[in-house]
Amino acid sequence: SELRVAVAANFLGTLNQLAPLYEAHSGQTLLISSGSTGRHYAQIRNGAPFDVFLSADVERPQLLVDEGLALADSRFTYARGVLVLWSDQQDLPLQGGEFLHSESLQHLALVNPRTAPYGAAGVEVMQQLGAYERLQAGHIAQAENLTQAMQYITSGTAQAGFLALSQVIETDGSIRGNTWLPDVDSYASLEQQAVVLSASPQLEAGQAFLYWLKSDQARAVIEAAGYGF
Amino acid sequence: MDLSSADVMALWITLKLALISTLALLLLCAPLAWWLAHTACRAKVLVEALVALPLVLPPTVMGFYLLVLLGPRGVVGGFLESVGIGHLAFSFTGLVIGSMLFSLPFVVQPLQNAFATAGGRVLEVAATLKASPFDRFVSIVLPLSRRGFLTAAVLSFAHSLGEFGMILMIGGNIPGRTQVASIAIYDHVEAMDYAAAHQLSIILVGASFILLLLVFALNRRFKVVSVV
Amino acid sequence: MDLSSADVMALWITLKLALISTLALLLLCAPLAWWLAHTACRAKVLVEALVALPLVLPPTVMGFYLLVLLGPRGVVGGFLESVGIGHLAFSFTGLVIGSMLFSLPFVVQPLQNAFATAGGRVLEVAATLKASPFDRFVSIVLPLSRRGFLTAAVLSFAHSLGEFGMILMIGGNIPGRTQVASIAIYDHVEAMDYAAAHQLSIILVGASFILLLLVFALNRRFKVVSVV
Amino acid sequence: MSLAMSFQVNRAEFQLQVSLELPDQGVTALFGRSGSGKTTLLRCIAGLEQLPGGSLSFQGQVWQSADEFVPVHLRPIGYVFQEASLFPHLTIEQNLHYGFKRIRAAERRIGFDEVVELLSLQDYLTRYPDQLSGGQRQRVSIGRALLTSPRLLLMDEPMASLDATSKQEILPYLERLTEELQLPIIYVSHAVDEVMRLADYMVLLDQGQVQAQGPLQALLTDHQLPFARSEQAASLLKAQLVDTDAGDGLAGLQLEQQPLLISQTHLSPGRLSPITLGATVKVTIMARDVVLARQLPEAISLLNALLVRVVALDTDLDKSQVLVHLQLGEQALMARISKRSAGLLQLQPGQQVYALIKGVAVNS
Amino acid sequence: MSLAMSFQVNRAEFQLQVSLELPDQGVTALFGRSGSGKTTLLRCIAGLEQLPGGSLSFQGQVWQSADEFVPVHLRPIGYVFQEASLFPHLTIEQNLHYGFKRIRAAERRIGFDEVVELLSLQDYLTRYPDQLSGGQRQRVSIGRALLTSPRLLLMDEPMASLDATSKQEILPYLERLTEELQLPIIYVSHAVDEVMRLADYMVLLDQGQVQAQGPLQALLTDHQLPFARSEQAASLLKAQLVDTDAGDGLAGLQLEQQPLLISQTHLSPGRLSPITLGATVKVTIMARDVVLARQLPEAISLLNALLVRVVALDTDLDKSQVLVHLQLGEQALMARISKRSAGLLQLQPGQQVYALIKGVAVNS
Ligand SMILES: Nc1ncnc2c1ncn2[C@@H]1O[C@H](COP(=O)(O)OP(=O)(O)OP(=O)(O)O)[C@@H](O)[C@H]1O
Ligand SMILES: Nc1ncnc2c1ncn2[C@@H]1O[C@H](COP(=O)(O)OP(=O)(O)OP(=O)(O)O)[C@@H](O)[C@H]1O
Ligand code: MOO
Ligand SMILES: [Mg+2]
Ligand SMILES: [Mg+2]
Repeated sequence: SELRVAVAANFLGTLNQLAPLYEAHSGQTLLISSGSTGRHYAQIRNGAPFDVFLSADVERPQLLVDEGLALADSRFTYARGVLVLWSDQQDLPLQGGEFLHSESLQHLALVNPRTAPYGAAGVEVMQQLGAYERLQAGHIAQAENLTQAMQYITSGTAQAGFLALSQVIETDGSIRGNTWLPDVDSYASLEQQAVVLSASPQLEAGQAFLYWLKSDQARAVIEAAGYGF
Repeated sequence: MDLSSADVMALWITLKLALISTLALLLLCAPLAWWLAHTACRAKVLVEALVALPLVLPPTVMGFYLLVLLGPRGVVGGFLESVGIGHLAFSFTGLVIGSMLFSLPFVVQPLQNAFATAGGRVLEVAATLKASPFDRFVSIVLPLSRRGFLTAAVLSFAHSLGEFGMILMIGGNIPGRTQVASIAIYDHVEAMDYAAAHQLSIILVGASFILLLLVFALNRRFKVVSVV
Repeated sequence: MDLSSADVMALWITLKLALISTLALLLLCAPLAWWLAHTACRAKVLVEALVALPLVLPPTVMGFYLLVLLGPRGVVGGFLESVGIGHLAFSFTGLVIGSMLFSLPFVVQPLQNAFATAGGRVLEVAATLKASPFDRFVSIVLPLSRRGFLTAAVLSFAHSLGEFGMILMIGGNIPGRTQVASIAIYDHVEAMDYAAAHQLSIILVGASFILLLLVFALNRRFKVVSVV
Repeated sequence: MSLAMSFQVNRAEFQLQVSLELPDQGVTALFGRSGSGKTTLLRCIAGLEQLPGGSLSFQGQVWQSADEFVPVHLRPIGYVFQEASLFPHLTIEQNLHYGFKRIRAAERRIGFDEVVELLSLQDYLTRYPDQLSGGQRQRVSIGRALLTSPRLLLMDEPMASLDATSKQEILPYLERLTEELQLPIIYVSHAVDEVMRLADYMVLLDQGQVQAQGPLQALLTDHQLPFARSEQAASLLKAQLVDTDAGDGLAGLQLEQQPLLISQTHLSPGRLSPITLGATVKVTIMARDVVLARQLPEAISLLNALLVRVVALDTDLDKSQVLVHLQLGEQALMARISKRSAGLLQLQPGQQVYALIKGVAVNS
Repeated sequence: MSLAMSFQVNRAEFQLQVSLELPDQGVTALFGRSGSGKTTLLRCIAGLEQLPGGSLSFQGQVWQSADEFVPVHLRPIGYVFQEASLFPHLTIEQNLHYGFKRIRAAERRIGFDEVVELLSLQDYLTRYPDQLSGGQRQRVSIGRALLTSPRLLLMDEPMASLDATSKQEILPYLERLTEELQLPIIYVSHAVDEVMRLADYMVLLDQGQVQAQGPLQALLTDHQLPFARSEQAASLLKAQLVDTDAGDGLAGLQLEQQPLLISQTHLSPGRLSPITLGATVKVTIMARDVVLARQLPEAISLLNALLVRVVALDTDLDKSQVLVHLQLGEQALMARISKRSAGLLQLQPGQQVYALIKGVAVNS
């Protein structure tokens, strides 16, 4: 039997690592549909055939619960994102956000703060550093998701950008490129929550998967992928 | 090359979707295009403008509206559900409908242009040679409109291959059911599996290129005709 | 209606982008389409297939490859940077180039079809009436290809309005510079601000509809001509 | 008479108003100046102009009436358009086959190979229309129409771009078709010689109105009409064949009890079987080929001399010429001579004179 | 002689191989069966077929040679195509203006209104081509070509769909143009009467080869060629005008010291100024209009009698006819008579006979 999982794009890579483990554990395969959280939310409201939703934020799962589309008691934080300021150019002074004040900063990659929590977090950090005002006027390249933000940087078009730690961490735990990790308390928590959807014909299986996500086996993988809890 | 089975499946769904929606569009739009090419009705202008509209909205947004319409709470989806057929969102049928709607202008306009020039005297001649209206359409209009059909088919087919915003929205990116190659590529990119993304892109582009080459080469072998 | 100033700006950029890229495409593709319509060269088939290819890949993926190409580290962008022009990513010029590339098949194919039927005897007649090749093109081919140009312009314009996957990638969605209406609508949907999404969609669709109506109505007033 | 029609077409600056009953056999010539409505009338008959108020019936079958309209493709007509209008995407063979294969085999009265040979199209069958000359295209379009084995053939200047030799090959075939297959033809032409040769009946159109209609013979000699007054004026007479071989390649006819010699080659060009003795032969004598004499001249190369009576003299043709209407038994003959000669001969109505006709000037 | 050309065209089953020097004045008729290459040759002259190995020069200017090719639009030609080929998106007025406005005003030798009036196009100026009849379209296409004030006019069966009256209006105008504007015309036509009337020079094409060329007069009487042998055979003679009014609407000519009366109306149709006394007049006499007699008959409506000498008899035309070649002073005349008459008259070469010609049969 298959469990149909809608997952936020930023967690897709991690979930792909988890899937075989869970299959070995439960004998159940995961049918993974990745995408933006906003889109998944709209689709679930319109009858999308998913059992479980791994959102990129807290808001959408909460809304689904409020609308009776998700089981209230299934909602929990499966991962907490970590924001990084990142560049593939080693010589940029990223530490302490110094580069954000630099005149040589042309374009800074950022996910759309209106739709993505990482974007909002990045804005918070910039505001605290007093750099947002200046950068907002034409220096911020807004991506629709984290992958695009990273592509802006790797193509060399944006010199640096705010990304998720999960994007730049290697399998051995080392961090690629030039990174600055802002203090996790300097921005609103990047909690990512999961819910079981009420329309699912296999509620127990969904709950079992979410329960497994809290296991040490799963948490080790999630942590290695650059998330906290 | 070691394509994952999901990728192979995605390629297959893509091909099926592009073929079915292109064929269905050609069949459905031919009468519409013929009417547009020959009517003197004033409403024609309205229809012409309407046909082009699906292009104006971003695919995902169009997809969103379609989703609302075809989903279980939508007017269409709700009705279909109530008569026991089931709503159309997240189904292959829904994909086909979305894809067709979106490629509508690419089919109607070239056909309309072709029909507008393929008419005239030769049709009258054919009538005097005992060809019924349908026979005339098949034996005269179709061959003389070959290039129009070719353009319509190529644009619609290629667009169905590449379009994913709308398909993602009403299809739901369900592997094996509604996950098409373009979404699979997108997913690989999202998962930063660039190798898989490049590989699938190359296959999609390569296969399309060969297909297009064949189609155009075949077309070359026909007589180029202008109605003198 | 209380559109945010960002939305107004986005609409304005969208309009500018669609107009400029459509005009530029019509100008650039006319010679190409003419060549395709009249050459007996075998390479023609190759070019025809190539022209249709931009449609095959998902726009975001195409956009990614283009970004890599046009960005400062890319072959094209790097070269332009080195000669002091600056790379093209995240600039309006880059948007125009991306948009043009993506609408290429919508312009080339209808024009090619129109040119293929608008040639022939009347061009020879025009030559005997002292019209130079360019003069013949302007005075005979253009008017006889009117419908082809109309189709090319409508498809390209409408597609430029709605496309956003590629534009996002190479434009960087920089408000006031490269943020177009389609991305703005998309953002509203993603942000669950459906009211704003509806409003902007209605404006975009409504304005486009009126524009298309005008264009088609104007077209109706011309004489419908088939080369007898 | 059973091709009855009545049509009214209103165009910007042109009205066609026609009510006609035409014979449903033989060739009816449609004659008239450019723009007089010939093509428009043919289109109405074919059903290509669907206009209210018209009516048309052919051999008792209603093709158009207030509440009926047989569509073009169900009418058993063949139509040779004024422009060849071949199908550009089909080869010549396919063009010819187009109508042919849409007819049930049992209804085919005209054979494919026969038409191809007659119109000398063998060499072009695999070509496309744009690889033919103007005249070749026109021949194909004639063949294409014939191959539907129509019961009524409409031809709009079918020979306009053909040379004399081609015409000489095709005209006799058309004559044969009308006779052997009882195929009536409505034939638009500007060439008087073609019309005289082919037609039995004539309709004269002028600005959309029927100016005159009737048997060719009557119209050609009617001095109200332009024919008799033109340089092409001719008389049509009926004679009996009495001697198929009168020596020197001549054949002997009997015309109103008087002998008339004509060339044997003129007797039955293209006909399958030679005309039998005693058969009626149609003879065209151009007015300008008739010489009048008060007495029979000798040692002159004018083979035929017919005794005729002067009926009237038409003197207002031209400053220098007169048209002399003559009576030959029951039939009418015209002579176009110079005013000077008329004066010298002191021609008067009632007078008996000899009409001298060159043997070679007789057309059958 | 200064329209010199040499062309070679190779098509699937057709080769045109032509090397010609044509006069650069007057009308040159291009004659030949359907498919003989007339249109192909005109296209070569116009520059519409750009093929290697050809050469062409007109009045000393090279239009085509091994290393030069003047493109069509830079050649001062007018071309009337075999099909009218009007611009479908332009009104008749715009069609006519198309070439006209592309010519500098100083170079315009033919006026807009003049052409419109002559071709009776006033009523159609605001219409579109698909609203005209076939003949009307053809007239527009003639006008359109004329309005570029060409220095060489190429006409491909320009009158094929015109009625006799329209032809009678247009032909004299063309004659006038050749004379007054020194405009040479190359004229393709199947109508022998048109050619005889208009042409000074003739080229006979057969299967892409020049079968004969020369002054019209010489070709028409050359008994190697099909003309002399056809029913349309005619002789062209030169005579002097000696009396503009000989009474009865006649004019008197002097032909090789013998008098010849012709109708005044035939003398100068369409010409601006009447021919002056003593001028040379071109006279066409059809062979079938010549009657031979051993002695002068009396009281007969044959106005002209010319004393001629029999040169030769052509007996292999036809079973019943002979062509008699006659000598009239320095010029040649032909008579087509029946074999029977030739026998009765016992015609022999060297013999003197009277050639009787109807006054009305003389064309100038
Ligand atoms: N594109 C072509 N390919 C092959 N053969 C051709 C092509 N065009 C013309 N021909 C052939 O060339 C020959 C000459 O054609 P052309 O048009 O010059 O004839 P024409 O003398 O003008 O005849 P017509 O009096 O019928 O117009 C014809 O036999 C024709 O079939
Ligand atoms: N679509 C149209 N609109 C207006 N007038 C038209 C239209 N078609 C034809 N006419 C006019 O109708 C008249 C008759 O045309 P028709 O074609 O019947 O003439 P026709 O006798 O065949 O002449 P031709 O010998 O030149 O072919 C012409 O004066 C023409 O200008
Ligand atoms: O036009 Mo799209 O939404 O980028 O596939
Ligand atoms: Mg006509
Ligand atoms: Mg020709």
